[in-house]
Amino acid sequence: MSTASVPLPNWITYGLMPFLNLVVAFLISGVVVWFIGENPLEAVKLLLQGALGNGEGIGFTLYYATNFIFTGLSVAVAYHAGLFNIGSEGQAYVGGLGAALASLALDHYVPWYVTMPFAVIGAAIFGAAWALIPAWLQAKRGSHIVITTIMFNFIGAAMMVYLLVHVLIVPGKMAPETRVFLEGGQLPKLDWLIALFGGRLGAAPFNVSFLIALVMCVAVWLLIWRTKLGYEIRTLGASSTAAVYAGIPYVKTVIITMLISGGLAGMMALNPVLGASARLQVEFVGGAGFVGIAVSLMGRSHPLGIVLAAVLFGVLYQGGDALSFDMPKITRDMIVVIQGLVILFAGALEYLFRPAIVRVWQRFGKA
Amino acid sequence: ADIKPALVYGTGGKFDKSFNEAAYTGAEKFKAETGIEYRDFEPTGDTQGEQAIRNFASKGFNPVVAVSFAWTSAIEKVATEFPDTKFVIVDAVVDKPNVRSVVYKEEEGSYLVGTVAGLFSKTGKVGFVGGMDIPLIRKFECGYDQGARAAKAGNDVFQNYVGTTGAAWSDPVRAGELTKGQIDQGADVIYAAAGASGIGVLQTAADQGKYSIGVDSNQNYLHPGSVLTSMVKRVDLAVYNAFSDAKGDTFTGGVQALGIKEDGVAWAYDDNNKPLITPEILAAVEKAKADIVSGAIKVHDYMSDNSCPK
Amino acid sequence: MSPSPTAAPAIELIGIDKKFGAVHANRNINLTVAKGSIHGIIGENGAGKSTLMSILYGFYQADAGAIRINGQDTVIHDSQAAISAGIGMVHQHFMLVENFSVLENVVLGVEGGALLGRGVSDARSALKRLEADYGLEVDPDAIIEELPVGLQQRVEILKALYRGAEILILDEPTGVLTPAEADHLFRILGVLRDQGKTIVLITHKLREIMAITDTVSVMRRGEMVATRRTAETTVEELAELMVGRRVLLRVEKGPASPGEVVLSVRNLTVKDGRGVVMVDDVSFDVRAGEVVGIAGVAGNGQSELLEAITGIRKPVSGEIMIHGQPVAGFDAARLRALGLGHIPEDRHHMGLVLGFEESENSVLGYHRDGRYGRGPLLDLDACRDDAKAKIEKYDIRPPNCRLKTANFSGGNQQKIVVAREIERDPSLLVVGQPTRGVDIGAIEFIHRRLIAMRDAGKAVLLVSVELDEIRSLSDRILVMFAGHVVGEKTPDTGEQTLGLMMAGIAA
Amino acid sequence: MENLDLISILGSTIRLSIPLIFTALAGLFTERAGVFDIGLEGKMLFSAFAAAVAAFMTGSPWLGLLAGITVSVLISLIHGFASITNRGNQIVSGVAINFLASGLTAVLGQAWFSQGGRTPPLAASARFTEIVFPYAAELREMGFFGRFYANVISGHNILTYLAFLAVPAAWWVLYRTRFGLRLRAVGENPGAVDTAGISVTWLRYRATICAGILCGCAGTYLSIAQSAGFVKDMSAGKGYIALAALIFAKWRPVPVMLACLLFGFLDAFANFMQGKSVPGIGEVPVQIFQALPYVLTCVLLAGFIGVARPPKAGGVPYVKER
Ligand SMILES: Nc1ncnc2c1ncn2[C@@H]1O[C@H](COP(=O)(O)OP(=O)(O)OP(=O)(O)O)[C@@H](O)[C@H]1O
Ligand SMILES: Nc1ncnc2c1ncn2[C@@H]1O[C@H](COP(=O)(O)OP(=O)(O)OP(=O)(O)O)[C@@H](O)[C@H]1O
Ligand SMILES: [Mg+2]
Ligand SMILES: [Mg+2]
Repeated sequence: MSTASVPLPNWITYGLMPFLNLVVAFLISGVVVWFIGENPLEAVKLLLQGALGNGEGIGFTLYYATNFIFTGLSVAVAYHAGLFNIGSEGQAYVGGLGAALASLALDHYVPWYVTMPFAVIGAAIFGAAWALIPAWLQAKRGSHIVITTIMFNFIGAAMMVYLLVHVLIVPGKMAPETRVFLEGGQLPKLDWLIALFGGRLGAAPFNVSFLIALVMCVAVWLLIWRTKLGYEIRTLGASSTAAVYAGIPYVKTVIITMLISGGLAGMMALNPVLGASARLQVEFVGGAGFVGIAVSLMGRSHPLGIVLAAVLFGVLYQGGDALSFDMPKITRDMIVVIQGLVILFAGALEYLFRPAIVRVWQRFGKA
Repeated sequence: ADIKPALVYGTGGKFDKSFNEAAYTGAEKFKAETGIEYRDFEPTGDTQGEQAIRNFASKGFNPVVAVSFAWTSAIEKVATEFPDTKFVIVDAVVDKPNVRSVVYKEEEGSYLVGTVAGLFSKTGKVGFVGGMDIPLIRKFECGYDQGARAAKAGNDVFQNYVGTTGAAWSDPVRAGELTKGQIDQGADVIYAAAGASGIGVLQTAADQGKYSIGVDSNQNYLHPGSVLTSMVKRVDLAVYNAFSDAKGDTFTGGVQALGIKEDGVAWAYDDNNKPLITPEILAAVEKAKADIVSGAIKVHDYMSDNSCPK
Repeated sequence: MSPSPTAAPAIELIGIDKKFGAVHANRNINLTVAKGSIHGIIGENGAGKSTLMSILYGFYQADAGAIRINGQDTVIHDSQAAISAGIGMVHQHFMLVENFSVLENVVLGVEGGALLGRGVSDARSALKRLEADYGLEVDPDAIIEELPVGLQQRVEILKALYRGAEILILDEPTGVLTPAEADHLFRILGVLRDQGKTIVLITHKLREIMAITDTVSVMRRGEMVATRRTAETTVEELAELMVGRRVLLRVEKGPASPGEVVLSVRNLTVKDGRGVVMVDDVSFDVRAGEVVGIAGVAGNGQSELLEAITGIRKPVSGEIMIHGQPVAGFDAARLRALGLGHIPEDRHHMGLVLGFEESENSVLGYHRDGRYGRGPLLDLDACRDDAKAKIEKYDIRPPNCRLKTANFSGGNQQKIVVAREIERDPSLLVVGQPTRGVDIGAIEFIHRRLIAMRDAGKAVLLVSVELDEIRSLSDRILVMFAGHVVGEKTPDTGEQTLGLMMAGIAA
Repeated sequence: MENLDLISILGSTIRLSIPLIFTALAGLFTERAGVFDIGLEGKMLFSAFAAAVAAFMTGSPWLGLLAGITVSVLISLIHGFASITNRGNQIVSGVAINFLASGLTAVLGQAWFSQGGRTPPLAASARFTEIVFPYAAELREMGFFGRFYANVISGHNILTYLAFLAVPAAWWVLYRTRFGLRLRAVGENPGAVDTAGISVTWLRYRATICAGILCGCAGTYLSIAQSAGFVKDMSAGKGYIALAALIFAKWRPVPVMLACLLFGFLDAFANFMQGKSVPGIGEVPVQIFQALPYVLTCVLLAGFIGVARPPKAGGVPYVKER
């Protein structure tokens, strides 16, 4: 008998199964560490210490988490509509342009809190714009959005490099990046927030973007579960034929969803560009868009789950940095390995343990 | 004084047979001579450098040497946060009292290897393959260009760059392809100033039976008989000096511009390339060297006006 | 093995049991089919007919039970085993590779060697032979997706015969056929039987059973409830066995009092997804206070007609008017705003989002309405209160509006749809197959509701392939054949006459 | 453009196209069988690493090739396990493989060799080096065709010729063998294959193994034929370009080769055009050439130049029982 359609309680589906998948991913990562000749337990200790051991570590962890919240939300919103947006990476990259232009234009004249709304809107608009063509191609011409968004990641990267190298670069400087924004173009750090818990933020670039990210979580939650548009998005994702039956306009909904998704991805740029380095650099996204896929999968496309998953990945990133510093044999690429394993087990192999769990559940759980 | 020195490499990796490896050599030499341990770190991405530098500083390491211009703004920031720590940045200038900026007159060293190339070439065509297209690498190219043209009237210089982002430092495939293109156009000596991508240039030249010029470290040994010479940039000295100055309490901030006169740049002449270098070439290079030191030859610095006289 | 009177039965199924998760599709089923006979299997939708035959064909694995072929215990663990046991099956949903040629489809799986050359040319001549033997002509080089369904089915039969099938299973073969095509098929089946082949025919059309089978079995809710010799049973008995109690398909209703025209269709032409004209220049009216039924064999354009009227498919030409307003090309949302209610043919794919809570489904299509939240917001409490009221009124079970819709049974799912569409009090209600796969109690309930709508002065357009349903509910009957409305009749018209019209023979 | 330059660009085109051809053919096999494969990039990278390590350790390019293929097949099997056996999301599985490849090769490379994730340079004997055809040197001086023979036809390594052989071979397998017929069928309608008594699972696994072998060749080419060692992230998006080429070619073998050659040509042309200015336009930024394959593919997908109809069952795990 097939076990696939046996219903399981939510705590198993949303709690136990992701947890088991994570455990396996981490066990295999441990094997890799051991294989390299380091002690996995020691590595875990260093990782957790580096990520959560002090205010600065926590600051970095949350800084990375902020990136992943944005991209995770971006992937999730599209996913609710049944669209697989692999393009968050490129949308975030282009979104950086919008954020940077706002700062470059305003930082001389106004304080940060005046710049911020413009930067947020700029980032969102540019990110959304980068999602528009794949969305349109999907909606009107039926081109598979996975493929087009992959293509647009590359096109976006080429465009951004061109702009940074030829247009935005500061004459005479080596690196292809914009000038450093003045204070009016930066997002202030959240030292006070860490101080509230008795920590010291130190140099960690944990900044106001985090709060924007949390606001976006609430906004996405509201959008998906408390608005008519969200209802339409979910209907489209769950059954495109039912959506037609209900008179939900396919083209419009796909495009709006992707614009929102792209806008969220674009806003991710606020964190590194305005919050951390105070300038637009090449490749500043650094794979956060792809991490967003993992975060969204793990978080089951729910903002709360996304925050948790994003923090987990933040811990991995920051802890991985600390780890590679203290165990030079383990380079930072180890994080990428762990990510890959998490995506594999929590995403592609998410049902690996289901049959076994169902059997156990049927025998003992239902009583 | 008791010191805890630390070294942060550029993104090419410690054993890039070139720039970073030179820094490593300097640190190892210091360790061998003094027995003082040092810590080093190989960032694999741009955001990591700053964290590593800050980590070292906050853990009490002093001096902290960062090789690569990529860490310019990182040093700028961290040096402000840790005013009591001594920093060294190589290949860029940071104007802080506790920072020593070591820059090289690469145009002078490149002029020398350009002279070698210009005289050695049978076809009168020589090539240059740069890594990332930035003014610093243009500076190499420009010196090389001047040397090659001065060596023999009518010499032609081709130039290519691997890319415009950090990835350009580690793309030997594209570098090799660009080299092949230059060889197809008739070049028989190609100068690589491309970090780890340069490996591809040297490899391709060797595969094609042509000649190459290495950079930063002495790379003559990589393909003996094919690597004509190397433009040696004494990054090892910068590291070594930083460590020993700190140890001897003689560390000073400010800019050090090292040229041929200061032994900061040179051309490599050793057993590996001895058979290739004719006495005429040897003489011409030594003369050029003397002329540069004496000021009789003024090699134009691309970065002074962002242009190269052609 | 030549057939002899004492020969072992061709098929014996012993204690077959199969569950799909929570659904018990086959319960301890026993079945015997004699060699050289045509055996019919009937049963309502979801009774488990396809499942049983797919187990025989090795497509599914039974959880328990044994299979005996020609008296021999046979383990059928995959379709390969079934094929070597001489079993062939024409599936309800064709198993053809659409962009392959007929020939490629026929040889798939029996290529006769690692390379294609020889096997394919052998197959070509074999096809010629089969064509001659059974009158199954089809161009071997035609691409499947360019063939009409009737020919596609022929390819499926050829596939089975080419594999040397002695036992041929046909799962609802006539659902997609015109009566003429169905007749042709039955003639072929007759020829096959006369040559000693054993045929199992699944259908829910009792008339077909009576016409062609030797024996017949009835399935209900996963169980095999009876087997009869066709000659010794009647349509009435079979119908009763199928649904489990005496069928009372007459609905009490008074005479209609039609008012003004609500829906007016003029010269409507509609193409399906493949670009084939399915509705061709159709015109008719539906008035307030009457039920207009559209009868026809499935696939004669009724679905496309419904889809065009309800805004799911854009018509190619012609006009649709509701209360005199032209609405062709409007989407479903705009049509709803004009007072159109729509109970779709396919509740699983259209009428409901199975993954949603019941309360969410009870506003589907009306979610933009102000009563479910101000402005862009969706008021979940309002939705749930609304759902609870409907659950009460329509006796939807279990009465839990937070339960996932997938967990409701088919009949209750249909009630959710019916409640939603009727409670909005539309002036025009378009209904497709309202009782497909629904139990008898729910059928009566739904039928009464539809009549109540009519009596309240609403216009009702009903499409159903169940002639009985059409005849008992409608005030006027339009018969569709090959995309045309071939005639209008009153509900007391004889089944015979309607059947001929549906076959395109009489007008 | 002079003839000489054209020859040079064409030679470069060939070299740059080879990994694309192998990889796109790999994608052809899996996607034709109904399994989406955006993990091509990762497989190529894994095999490049394995080939370089093995060639370095053993000194034999053939053992390098074997290692490259073995590892790539293993990764393919992981993809198969996730997407065929476990019916997981094929896109997600591909993304995971790409992450794993990029991370694991760098981690192991650095741990084993401490060269910034690179493997040590390989000696010529541990690599696939150029094969010079008879009379190439003589013909080189004999006009355009001589040069074409010497620089474009001759002078490549064995894997290059293998790639060009793989194209008709793939065509032949797909259209002239039983395996190919079944493979194409399973990508369109797995039910048809299943009811014909053929195991959908095993068939799809075999398709992914084919892809593994081809990706293994691609990776091996990168690290021990085109270059003399592995470099971190050396696949540099070629897997995605190959995917684009596959779509551009509408999942057909010979057009796949042509699309790969086109994209290779764009790359070679971009290298050639570097620093040269086009009359009337000025210097064309290399980024234009870099983006062009992706732009072209999107234009194709938009249906402006023909329609790319993907295999119907592509991306959908075969579910018989819910
Ligand atoms: N692959 C499957 N996975 C899960 N459930 C299934 C599957 N196939 C059928 N079922 C369920 O098993 C039951 C019997 O289905 P089956 O298709 O055998 O019915 P049927 O008698 O052929 O009906 P119909 O007349 O509609 O074809 C139904 O409840 C159906 O939903
Ligand atoms: N897809 C599904 N997912 C989960 N549970 C299901 C699914 N389909 C059916 N069920 C469960 O199986 C039970 C039987 O469903 P089924 O549709 O066969 O009911 P039924 O006996 O035909 O009822 P009705 O007469 O109302 O149609 C349902 O009550 C439901 O709980
Ligand atoms: Mg059925
Ligand atoms: Mg039912």
